[in-house]
Amino acid sequence: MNITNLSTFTTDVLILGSGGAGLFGALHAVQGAPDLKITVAVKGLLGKSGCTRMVQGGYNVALAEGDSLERHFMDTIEGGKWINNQELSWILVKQAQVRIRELENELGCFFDRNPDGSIHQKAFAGQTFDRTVHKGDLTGIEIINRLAEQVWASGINRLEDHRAVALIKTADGSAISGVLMIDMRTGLFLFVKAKAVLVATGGGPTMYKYHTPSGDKSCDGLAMLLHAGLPLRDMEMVQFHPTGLVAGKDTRITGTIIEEGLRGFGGHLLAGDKERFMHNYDDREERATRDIVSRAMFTEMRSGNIGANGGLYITMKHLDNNEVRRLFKGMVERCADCGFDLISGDVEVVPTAHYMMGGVIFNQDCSTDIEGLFAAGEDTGGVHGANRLGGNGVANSTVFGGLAGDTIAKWTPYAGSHKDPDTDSIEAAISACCVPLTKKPGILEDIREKLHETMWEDAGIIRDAESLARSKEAVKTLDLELNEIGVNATNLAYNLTWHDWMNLKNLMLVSHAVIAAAEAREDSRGAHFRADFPETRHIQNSRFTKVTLSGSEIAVDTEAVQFTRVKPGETLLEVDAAE
Amino acid sequence: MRGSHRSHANYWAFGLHRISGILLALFLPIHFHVLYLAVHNDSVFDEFVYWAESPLVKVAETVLVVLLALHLTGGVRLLAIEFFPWRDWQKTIVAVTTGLSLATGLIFLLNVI
Amino acid sequence: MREENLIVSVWRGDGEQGEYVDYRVPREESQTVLDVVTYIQRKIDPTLSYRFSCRVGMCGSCAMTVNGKPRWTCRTHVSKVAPDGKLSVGPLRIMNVVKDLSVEMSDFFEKWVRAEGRFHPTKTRYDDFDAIKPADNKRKIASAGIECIGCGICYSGCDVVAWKAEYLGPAALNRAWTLVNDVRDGGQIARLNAIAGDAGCHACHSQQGCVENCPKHLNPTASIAGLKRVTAFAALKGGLK
Amino acid sequence: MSASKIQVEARLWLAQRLSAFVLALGVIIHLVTIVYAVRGGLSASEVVDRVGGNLGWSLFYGIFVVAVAVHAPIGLRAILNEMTSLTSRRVDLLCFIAATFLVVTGLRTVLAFHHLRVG
Ligand SMILES: Cc1cc2nc3c(=O)[nH]c(=O)nc-3n(C[C@H](O)[C@H](O)[C@H](O)COP(=O)(O)OP(=O)(O)OC[C@H]3O[C@@H](n4cnc5c(N)ncnc54)[C@H](O)[C@@H]3O)c2cc1C
Ligand code: HEM
Ligand code: SF4
Ligand code: F3S
Ligand code: FES
Repeated sequence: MNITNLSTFTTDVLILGSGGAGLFGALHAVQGAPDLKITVAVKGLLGKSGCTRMVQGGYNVALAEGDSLERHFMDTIEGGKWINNQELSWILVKQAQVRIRELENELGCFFDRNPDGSIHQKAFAGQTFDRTVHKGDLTGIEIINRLAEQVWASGINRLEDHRAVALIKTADGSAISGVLMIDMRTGLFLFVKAKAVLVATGGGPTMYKYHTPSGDKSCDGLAMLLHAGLPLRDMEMVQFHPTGLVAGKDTRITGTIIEEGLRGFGGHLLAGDKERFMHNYDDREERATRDIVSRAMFTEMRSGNIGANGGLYITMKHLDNNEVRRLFKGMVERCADCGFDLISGDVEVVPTAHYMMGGVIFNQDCSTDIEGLFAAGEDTGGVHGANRLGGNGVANSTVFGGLAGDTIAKWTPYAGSHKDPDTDSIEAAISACCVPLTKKPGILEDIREKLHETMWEDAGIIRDAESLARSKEAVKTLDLELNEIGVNATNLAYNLTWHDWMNLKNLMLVSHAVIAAAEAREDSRGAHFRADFPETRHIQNSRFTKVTLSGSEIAVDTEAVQFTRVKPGETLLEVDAAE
Repeated sequence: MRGSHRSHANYWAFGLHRISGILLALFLPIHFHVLYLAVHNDSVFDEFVYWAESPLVKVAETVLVVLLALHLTGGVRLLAIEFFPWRDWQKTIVAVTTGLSLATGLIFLLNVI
Repeated sequence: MREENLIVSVWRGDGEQGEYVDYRVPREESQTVLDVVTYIQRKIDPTLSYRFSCRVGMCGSCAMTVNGKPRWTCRTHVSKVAPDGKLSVGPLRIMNVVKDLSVEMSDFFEKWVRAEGRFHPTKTRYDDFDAIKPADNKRKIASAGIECIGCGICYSGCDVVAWKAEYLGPAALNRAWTLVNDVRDGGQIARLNAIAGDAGCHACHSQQGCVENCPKHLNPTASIAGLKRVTAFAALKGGLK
Repeated sequence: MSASKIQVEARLWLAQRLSAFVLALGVIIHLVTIVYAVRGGLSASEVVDRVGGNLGWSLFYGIFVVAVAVHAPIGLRAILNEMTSLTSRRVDLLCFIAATFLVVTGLRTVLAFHHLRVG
């Protein structure tokens, strides 16, 4: 590829991704600096891709009487097993109070109310207070629709069906110059030159056999950030949701979520022999926390006591059918559309990879170590520590997306002129993408399945030194195999298979990061469970992992957590008599 | 299960309403004109009525009555959608309006024969 | 699992040129139309293009014309639409085709904006929430139409949209109606002006393809009827610009 | 000052619906009477006997004619705009002509009937 005829698009601000983080970033940037030219680039259609849209449960925020910032904060830190960056967690809980009102009052979200008209907040696992604001069980649709409408109307430029492939720095490597992209509709490369770039592509652990995130998510942002030389923290922390649907590998429905509320309501988990098993693992049985239930299920599956498609079952049939139908209407319909009977049948389920707590290390104003490069949302690490509370995910993306927009609006007007890119890295990035185009076309299925299998078996819910070493080797081999598989290059316009190839490439890199971080953490905490180190160790001296890419090698390091607001064993809450 | 975005009762009802509307709009001026002539000249009118005795014309007339009835009932259905609270039994309404229109045609036919 | 094949005709080409091509896809127990399309791309012809994202009926990206009707493919079970084992899959009508089954939706969303399908705030992030009772009539009306996923199925199934390029269409108008009933909104007059007239609600002939096909069981026909009344009476009083 | 386009469109829509309400009543009465009238054959003198010179019937049909002249052309206008490539100005002109034609032929007939007995 000759980069002299590479087309260029120039903008002041480039935002990658249109989830909660990307869209809030764009809106706040426009509000703070209306004269800037702002562009949102997204791998699918604006507002229609990504996971924020898929949020069901809702949005955590301390609003009600009796709840407090301190309480929300302590729940977040305790859920995160003390490795959170406490300053970031504090910003999360504090700004969530502003952001939720912005969503309702300025963007027009219409959250559910109590009969007296006040805002309704429901219970979500792992929290000491009912603080989850929601719109039925489709909160994400409400949030993203309202955000997207405002963005469409605000004159922000859209580059839809545009995939970011590399963050391009200046020749001296100190600042961002722009982003290399592929216009998916034509298959042509495009260099988007920008003073400020916000990475908000939303992580997404789709390297696991069973996963919940949307199809466009393949850790692109994390891979690009690694390539740009930035460190990722807490990458071993991958959250699994206990109940994902499973119906075989040939259906896309496999992995998608069956609501947690079903277990809360009294749903039973059954093993392959249709017997309950949770009592063997936890006194709370099916109502134990996500990580415990997931681990129990995984153990049960390993013992071979499995159903038709290799999973276990959830059943509601012993409960009041009408109530189940009324309370879980959406779930019942979704199952029915896909051929499952949630009311009187047994629906096959597995734990499913849901969220990455890990991500790029970033500052409180969402800047990073590269001048002009900002990050927010699921691509970032530190806010949630070792485990994310249900309801803190969308709070994270909207809070920090907005803050990133504020920072960018203040920073960009004084950033001087656009900086020239390092053309060598553009060329290198282009050739990396084009690797498969000159090779003999093949089928990617095998490699994808092997990657899924390896990560699931050896670097998933339960790991140990041996399994991690195995997965490391396996991923390395698969990566080499992938390099040899070609893609039919006769027409690169909307060539999904080419993008699948690049998705796999990024997933391999980030899988390496997960494995390396998991090897480095020799204790069990939150979402990370080492069979060879089942205890949580050294809480008082907690450290977090840091993965970097040097050349083509992943390096891992750890760093001490700063307990800037509260130390393990202490609390910010007034210790009151009750409870 | 093949079909198109049009294969549902309410679309057919729309189609019928449109066709009946057009035909009525074409017929009405003729109707006015014939009546006008008749006032000035009884014989013209009787001639016309005589001509109208032919079975073919009877059938045509019946069709016209059905069209009018269809457009009437369909129109009332539309007005109900637009001006009254929504009812969930739209397809039933379409069936009832069509039935009523055909019945009107039948009564007319029985009368003229 | 049954040892049967589905015969699937898939549109290959862009908006102007192309043809339906037949593929044989093994029939599976749990199989959606999206799965069939995916199977073809992954295992038979890797050059097939289509759009999807969430795969569970939340994003509205995967709508296609299935056996003649617009549908969300990720939640359309094959057994429901192809009991005879035959399936035809094309892009949504009316929208511009990017390639094969994927379409461009910018007209659809531009009309959404043109219909003032967005909230005009009267308060800020530093004010408290409005107390709105769930039992309030207007709140109920707004709630009834709010869960639109923007899939464009209604739009693609409406002949008025096909006949009148400038018609705003059912989804945009449905959204406008939820806002007309949103007591917090401060942009009502502009909105009524935006949605009245022959490119707006008054162009709708209650064909009801929208209600018929909306996968979310929303009712744009009823929403548009509401808009017609409100705007016509506003026009009568000279309330429109 | 002339009203804006959307103002006109919205009012036309309303005019068509209001005239439809009137026609609905009118057509029901008309249908009942014709079904009743055609019983045992129809002749000019019968019609004239019934309708001619009767102020009530004349008013009724007068209103009917006006309502039709409002209703039908607005309906045709939509159809022509949607299904033909005529410019909207042409369509408006055609429909205006149609409306005038309907009023003229219709009222002429009603008046003729009215004057039969009176005159
Ligand atoms: C099924 C499900 C349910 C959930 N429920 C909840 C819940 O109830 N409560 C909660 O708090 N959290 C929940 N979460 C988590 C929550 O969705 C995420 O934490 C959050 O939405 C992430 O937001 P984001 O903006 O960072 O990323 P996303 O919303 O995922 O957006 C990422 C965007 O980046 C784009 N993108 C990706 N790669 C590229 C590229 N290479 N180039 C250009 N664009 C790219 C994508 O297309 C997308 O637009 C749920 C997640 C899932 C999957
Ligand atoms: C019986 C009483 C009548 C009622 C209740 C009635 C009602 C309606 C309504 C509600 C419409 C609007 C349809 C739409 O645009 O969605 C309509 C359209 C129409 N009407 Fe009538 N109408 C009546 C009589 C007539 C008569 C007598 C004529 C002919 C002279 C006529 C001709 C038309 C035409 C041409 C249309 C346009 C159809 C279309 O847009 O598809 N109507 N009518
Ligand atoms: S109204 Fe229904 S069919 Fe139309 S875009 Fe919304 S969800 Fe889709
Ligand atoms: S299909 Fe179209 S005509 Fe009206 S009722 Fe729905 S918008
Ligand atoms: S893929 Fe999201 S609705 Fe079908």
